[in-house]
Amino acid sequence: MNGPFSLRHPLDGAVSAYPAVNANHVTIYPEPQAISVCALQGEEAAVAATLDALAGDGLRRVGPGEWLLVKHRADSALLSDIKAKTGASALVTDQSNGRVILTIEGPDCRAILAKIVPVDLHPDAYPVGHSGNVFFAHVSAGLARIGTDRFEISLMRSFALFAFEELMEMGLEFDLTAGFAT
Amino acid sequence: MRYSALSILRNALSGNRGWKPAWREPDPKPHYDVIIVGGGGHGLATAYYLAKEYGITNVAVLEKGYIGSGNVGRNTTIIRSNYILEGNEPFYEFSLKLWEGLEQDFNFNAMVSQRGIVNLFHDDSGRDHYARRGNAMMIHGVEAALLNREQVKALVPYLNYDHARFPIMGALYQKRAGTVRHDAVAWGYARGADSRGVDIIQNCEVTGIRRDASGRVTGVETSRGFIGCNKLGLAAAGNTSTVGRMAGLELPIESHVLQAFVSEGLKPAVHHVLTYGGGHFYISQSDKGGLVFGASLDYFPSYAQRGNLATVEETIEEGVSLIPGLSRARVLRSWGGVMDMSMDGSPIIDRTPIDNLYLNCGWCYGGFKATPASGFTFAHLLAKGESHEVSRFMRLDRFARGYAIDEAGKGPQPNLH
Amino acid sequence: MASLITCPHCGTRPKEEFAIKGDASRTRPSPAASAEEWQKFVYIRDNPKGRNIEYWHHVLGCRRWLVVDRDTLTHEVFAVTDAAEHALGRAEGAR
Amino acid sequence: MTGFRLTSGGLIDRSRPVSFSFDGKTFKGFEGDTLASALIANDQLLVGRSFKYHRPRGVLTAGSSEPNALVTIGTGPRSEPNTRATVAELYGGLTSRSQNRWPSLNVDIGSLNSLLSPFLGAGFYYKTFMWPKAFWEKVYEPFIRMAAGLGKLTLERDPDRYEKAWAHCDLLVVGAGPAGLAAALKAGRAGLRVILADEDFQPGGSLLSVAATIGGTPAALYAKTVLDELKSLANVTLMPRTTVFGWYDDNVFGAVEKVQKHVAEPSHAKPVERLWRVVARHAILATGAIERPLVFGGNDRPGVMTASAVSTYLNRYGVSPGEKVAVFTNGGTGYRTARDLKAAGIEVAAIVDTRASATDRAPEGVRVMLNAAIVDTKGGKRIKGIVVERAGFEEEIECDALAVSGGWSPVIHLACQRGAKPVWSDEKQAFLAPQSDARLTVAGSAAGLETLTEALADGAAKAEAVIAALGKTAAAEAALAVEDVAYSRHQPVWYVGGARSKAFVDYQNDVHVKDLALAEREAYSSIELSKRYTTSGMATDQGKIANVNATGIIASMKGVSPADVGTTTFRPFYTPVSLGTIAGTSRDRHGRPIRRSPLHGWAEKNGASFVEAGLWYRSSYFLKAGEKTWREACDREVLNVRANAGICDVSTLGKIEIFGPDAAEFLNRLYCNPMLKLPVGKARYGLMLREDGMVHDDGTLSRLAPDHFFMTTTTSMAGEVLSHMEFYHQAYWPELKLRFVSVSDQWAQMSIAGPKSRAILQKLVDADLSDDGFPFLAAREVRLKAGLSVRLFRISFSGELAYELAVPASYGEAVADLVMAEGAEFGLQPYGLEALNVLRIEKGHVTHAELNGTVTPDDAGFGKMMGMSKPDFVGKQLSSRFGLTAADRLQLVGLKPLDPKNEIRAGAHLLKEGAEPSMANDQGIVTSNCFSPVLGHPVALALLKSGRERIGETIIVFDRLRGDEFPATVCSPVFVDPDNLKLKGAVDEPAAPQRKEAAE
Repeated sequence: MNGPFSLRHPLDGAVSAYPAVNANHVTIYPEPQAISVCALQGEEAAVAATLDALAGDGLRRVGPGEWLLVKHRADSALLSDIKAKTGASALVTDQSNGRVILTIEGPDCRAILAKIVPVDLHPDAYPVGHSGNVFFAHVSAGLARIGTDRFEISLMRSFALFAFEELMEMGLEFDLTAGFAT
Repeated sequence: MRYSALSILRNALSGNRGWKPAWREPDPKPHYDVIIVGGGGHGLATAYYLAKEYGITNVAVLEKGYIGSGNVGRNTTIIRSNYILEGNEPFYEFSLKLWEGLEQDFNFNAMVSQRGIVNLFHDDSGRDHYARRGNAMMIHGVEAALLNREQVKALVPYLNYDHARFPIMGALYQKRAGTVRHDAVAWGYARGADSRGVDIIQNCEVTGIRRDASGRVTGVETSRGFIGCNKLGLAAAGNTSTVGRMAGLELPIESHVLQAFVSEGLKPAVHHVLTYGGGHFYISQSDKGGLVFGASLDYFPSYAQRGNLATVEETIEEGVSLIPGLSRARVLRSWGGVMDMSMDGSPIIDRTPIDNLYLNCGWCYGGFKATPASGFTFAHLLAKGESHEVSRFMRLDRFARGYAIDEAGKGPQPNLH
Repeated sequence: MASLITCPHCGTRPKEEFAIKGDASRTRPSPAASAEEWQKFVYIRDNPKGRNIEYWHHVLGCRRWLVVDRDTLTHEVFAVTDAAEHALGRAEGAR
Repeated sequence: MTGFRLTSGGLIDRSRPVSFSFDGKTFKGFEGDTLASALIANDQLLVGRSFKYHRPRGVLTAGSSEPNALVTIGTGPRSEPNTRATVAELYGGLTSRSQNRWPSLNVDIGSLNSLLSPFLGAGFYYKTFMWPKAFWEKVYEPFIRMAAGLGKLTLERDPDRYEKAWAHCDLLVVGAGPAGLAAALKAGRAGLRVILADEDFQPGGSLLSVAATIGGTPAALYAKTVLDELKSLANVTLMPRTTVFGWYDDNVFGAVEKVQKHVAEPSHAKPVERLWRVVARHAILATGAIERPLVFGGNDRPGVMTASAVSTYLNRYGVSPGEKVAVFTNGGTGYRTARDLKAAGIEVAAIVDTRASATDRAPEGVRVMLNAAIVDTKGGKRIKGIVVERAGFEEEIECDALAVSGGWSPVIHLACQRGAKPVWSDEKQAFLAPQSDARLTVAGSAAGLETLTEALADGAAKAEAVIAALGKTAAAEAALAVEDVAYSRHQPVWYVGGARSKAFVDYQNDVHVKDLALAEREAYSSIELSKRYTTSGMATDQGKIANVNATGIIASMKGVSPADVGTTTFRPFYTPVSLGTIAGTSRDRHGRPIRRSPLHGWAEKNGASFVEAGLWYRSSYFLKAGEKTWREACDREVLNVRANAGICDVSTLGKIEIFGPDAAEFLNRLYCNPMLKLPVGKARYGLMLREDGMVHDDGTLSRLAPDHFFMTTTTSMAGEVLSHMEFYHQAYWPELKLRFVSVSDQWAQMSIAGPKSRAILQKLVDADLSDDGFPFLAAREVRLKAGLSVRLFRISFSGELAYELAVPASYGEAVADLVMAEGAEFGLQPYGLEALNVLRIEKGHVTHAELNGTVTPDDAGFGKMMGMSKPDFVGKQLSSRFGLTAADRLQLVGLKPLDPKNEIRAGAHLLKEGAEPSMANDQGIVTSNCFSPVLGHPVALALLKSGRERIGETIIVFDRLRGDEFPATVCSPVFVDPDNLKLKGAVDEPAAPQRKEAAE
């Protein structure tokens, strides 16, 4: 699709310090799909319905009438599909290159995130399926709880290495490791 | 009673029982030539200069709490005259000159310490900005120096030269800048004004401004009754809008909280006033040993005299970024002052559209260093009815006319100045 | 309130996520309004010691502008509304 | 030997001895000791020197209110000045030093100050050191500074790590004493999310030091039982070693946890300290009470301690400060200490009680002196005896330690940090915290309760109220029986009369009673003025020991109640917090977030030097072999762009997509120039103003479809422009139907500029790039032949034929590599920010160096671009103010030095020839400058008064700051290709965008 061009990931090289996969682990998705959808005023409900049908469990809330669809593997058909189905009712932009998608999982992932994120991540306050943009090591990031002990983080590409380094430092005491998904 | 080495000696030998009150605690008279609202640094300085320079002694300073209970008792004590614009630089230089002779003038040691200010820059645009500032100072005849990295290193060797997020490139240096023992400024002016006949009336809150049929101000209602006056000067800092509203004034002022901090007492370590160009952090060390520092506003309008933990963190993050060796020092106390932030970051010393009502406000977070000049020029305005040479740009109508004095170029959003 | 703001879209969030613009009590005048009205809109602030409405931007969250109804002395927050809703409501009220 | 370790008892672990050092001497202690208890056990009662008079001082307390026992712990970069020995957990290898003494603790020259004390009363320095004037900074101040201060900060880089974290709970309980434990247990059993924080390394509070039983169990054991149960509850978090230092708005608390302060070599995997921000729905302060010393002559002699401290050292640490201990009290708890002493087998020299009668029971055989007072103490660097006065008779009593009890001050600091004023209770003889917020209550002795029974019940009751408020139910439980001796209340004695020597109020700052009297006499009579004049309460303990006594003394002097005097203001921090903890990881390179361009790796492998630009690292220049300075690289890069072509990373520009039927209308209102009729497939330069008429930002707008736009902003204003757009859309024009979103991170963007740029791109792009096929200002999606959809814009910042190519960020590096490969035959080279800046200055293009927030469009030469016929745009209305249209405004011009050797530098000012330097004569400023390799001499852009009328004038560049003053010629800001021939290629194209007049 994109010819002979090789991909450059902003966390290339940042994971070499973590050869193992420990109980607390960060998985980075090398080629995710991230699509921003902003519904025009009055179209929010219709767009939401369309997205619900298309996005499966990858629909992340951003703000009123605004979502980020996240897939851990590239799915470029999804972009054209959404564009076709929302038509003139929403601004749909590809952010697959602009976002770095990773997940953190393990028994201590909440304790680690408590050092990065100010939001209460107790399951009663932030249950599985919940998502939103949060303060994340001084920058904004999307945070979705995708399992009891598993969170998905979407970082702005330009800040990704900085935020990743902060995350890994906070994981030191819990032997946090990281690697690309294969 | 004049303070001197002899008076100390004499009193020491008599068990220090001979000292007289530094000021009287008079009851208000029914009428004064001039009433100043606000017994902070600016109000007390105004009264002092009215009496001393303009011979107007039938003056009252009304203070709702105790004197010096506002920002003069709650700041980071820095004095300097390193401004860019014609509306500011001559004023602050006038102020610095007054600081230089102040203690002998009012016979009170306020510990004016001209230890120099080092304004660090970290990139080309920062350097250009400070060069502009330094040249503005020099064009006005004020000494300034642009230091390169090596010169800064020689002067202040303990900064973060090796691991900084924003590398230190150099600094603008004003040697005559420094610090002053802030409370003593209020006390020195109060004592000096009192000895010249000014009534300093504490615990006297202004609750209303009385105007006659023609709209002229004739006096103030207070918690201690009505007090008449010929002229009313407001020097109420963060409370300016509240007092101004009593006379129907609509003002280009927003009140914000600025936090400041002091560390535990430490042996001398920081010998200058330092400002960080990669943020807003500034620091000096008091003669008593406390590191005194601060940074940005909390950004939300507030009258609460207390701040927020996030701002505490930002301030100290900047501090440790600039001076890694602060990491193991401990912060002892933080406090918040209410800043009268103006719409261009510069003050207002002017008449108002209301007869007999005069205004001194908009000091943002530069009010302390301005204290002598503010008092002097406000006294001039009150005495002569016209602006002093160095405060002639600090007009209330400058916004409507399009003559903002905007050093930072941030426009009409007070919390950005 | 200065530590936490309850965003109508995101829930309770710390101050760190917000940028604050200030006074929200004045509406932007019509282009035909007088010069004086425009100058007041841009430069004059009520600056009350007490209840005040302000624009806060949830800049690290949903990026919505909010109108925060709060007390400048106690820092108590009474209400937080989306700025667009506030503007539309205000336009509605003016009609 | 007097201070010593008891043969048994205490909660220390006698099986784990540890060795430590103080002032170079090695001592032994046990795990469970504090540094203070271990020093006392080794009879090291002299631990410090006071601030002003350098008087010898010993341990006064057993907790965080300690004013005297401040030492420096650790060495080198780990040395921590002013550490309270009374809360420093002992560990093997701990090294400590005394402070503020020279040459040694025993022999301190500074103590001569004591002899001068009549001259050094409160505020003496305000009255002297003024003559001669120059002496203050040269002589007096350096001397005072050296004498002042306590410990020494090494200013070395801290080798340890710090972290910060957030915690959330239903209930935060501060203090794990009897009330706190009861509250936490009640709430924990009811299922609340509870955090129990305690500053001590061993939770339990006073339970660890009292000889009482609860439910038949010794108090300390009872504490352990409760803690064990709390540990077993998943919904309860215990946080020992955690001091809650601040109560902030919305029930957010700041706390600091000592994670590795009790180890000699901290592990790198953990922080040494951690800052917690605790967001609590409710909080209970069970912070206990501090015992006040009595204020009497000689009350600062080492060996004088609060009575509760003596009890704590005996019962918790198994340490006695002396073999023969006297007690001085005005209330019942002094008797408790006498009993504790007796129980430990220590001789009680006497109980000196100021009251006329007492119901309290003295231990058998102990002499009680009622209606008596201590007027002096004997001894040098430690107490040897007391002088007791009773009914006009004096008696000297031998002792080697003195336990003093002056009453109790509830710890209400946190509850009063947000403006609430403490309320005086005549009944309790104490200041209490008012209820100022429903989400915070005070329990136990912090609320003024005096007995263990009351404290336990109060903690549970306060927790029950919280449980009910949260809609849960607490299990009913019977209260446990407490066996404790009852003690009578203290009768206030603020100042013990007849003092023979100084009676200290604030120990550390050496404020004694006469200082307070002097302040009163000199009209510093408000408590706040008195504090500021005398420095009472301003030491590192922030008045925990001094303040209530000072209030009482001032009240007595005035003849009023302490209620009328009040207190000074309580503010954070409850106890001092290290700056390192509050900074956390935000220091050094992580002092601020770092942004990296998607082309960062490309630039790196091409040899870029990077420069900080806001949060970004941008490529500044690309040194080639043989080049030594940035200027050499920059000149080459510029010339190569002008002659061949260059490629530059401009990914940092802000990029925003705007979509919707009202998008054009919205943008037309935001920009000062008209945008409604921008054709599809075209880009236009635009200026946004602030409402005050000053330029906010400039950039380009491209129309991708009738209802779809793509905007670029400057790098530095990217975030602010997005916020500005959101603000106007949401706050003012919500009826406009459109949405927009930042795509800044999605696209890598590169500028390919120079006469050969078209030829290079034509090799890559599957579209006709001729002037017909892709004219100047064309903007549209194209395909790379290698197979990738990209966006191409024919826009130019350099004045050359130029393009900006935007590609999905992940492919940026690969595409840039390809462009480099294909461009090699045309001489394509990378260029950086330095060259970019030279290119734009040569062409007279402005950046935020010129658009500095005080510049109007007209000042910058864009006056005619403004769409004044538009009904409205941001900034229109205020643009017509007199001051914004005055003829003498600063206007953009170019400058060339008369002597080409003179470098005109940004930041210089401008003066008329022959004019004296003065603010009134200031003609303007130089905003940007460079050496123009094309022209071969320096050039500059400037803002000059009425500048456009003054082209050709000779003006003086005033740069005295850098030793320069020389003449220059005012010229057009466009130094290179004023007719835009290069920009247009060979064909007749419209004028450069920023010079283009509003054509609509």
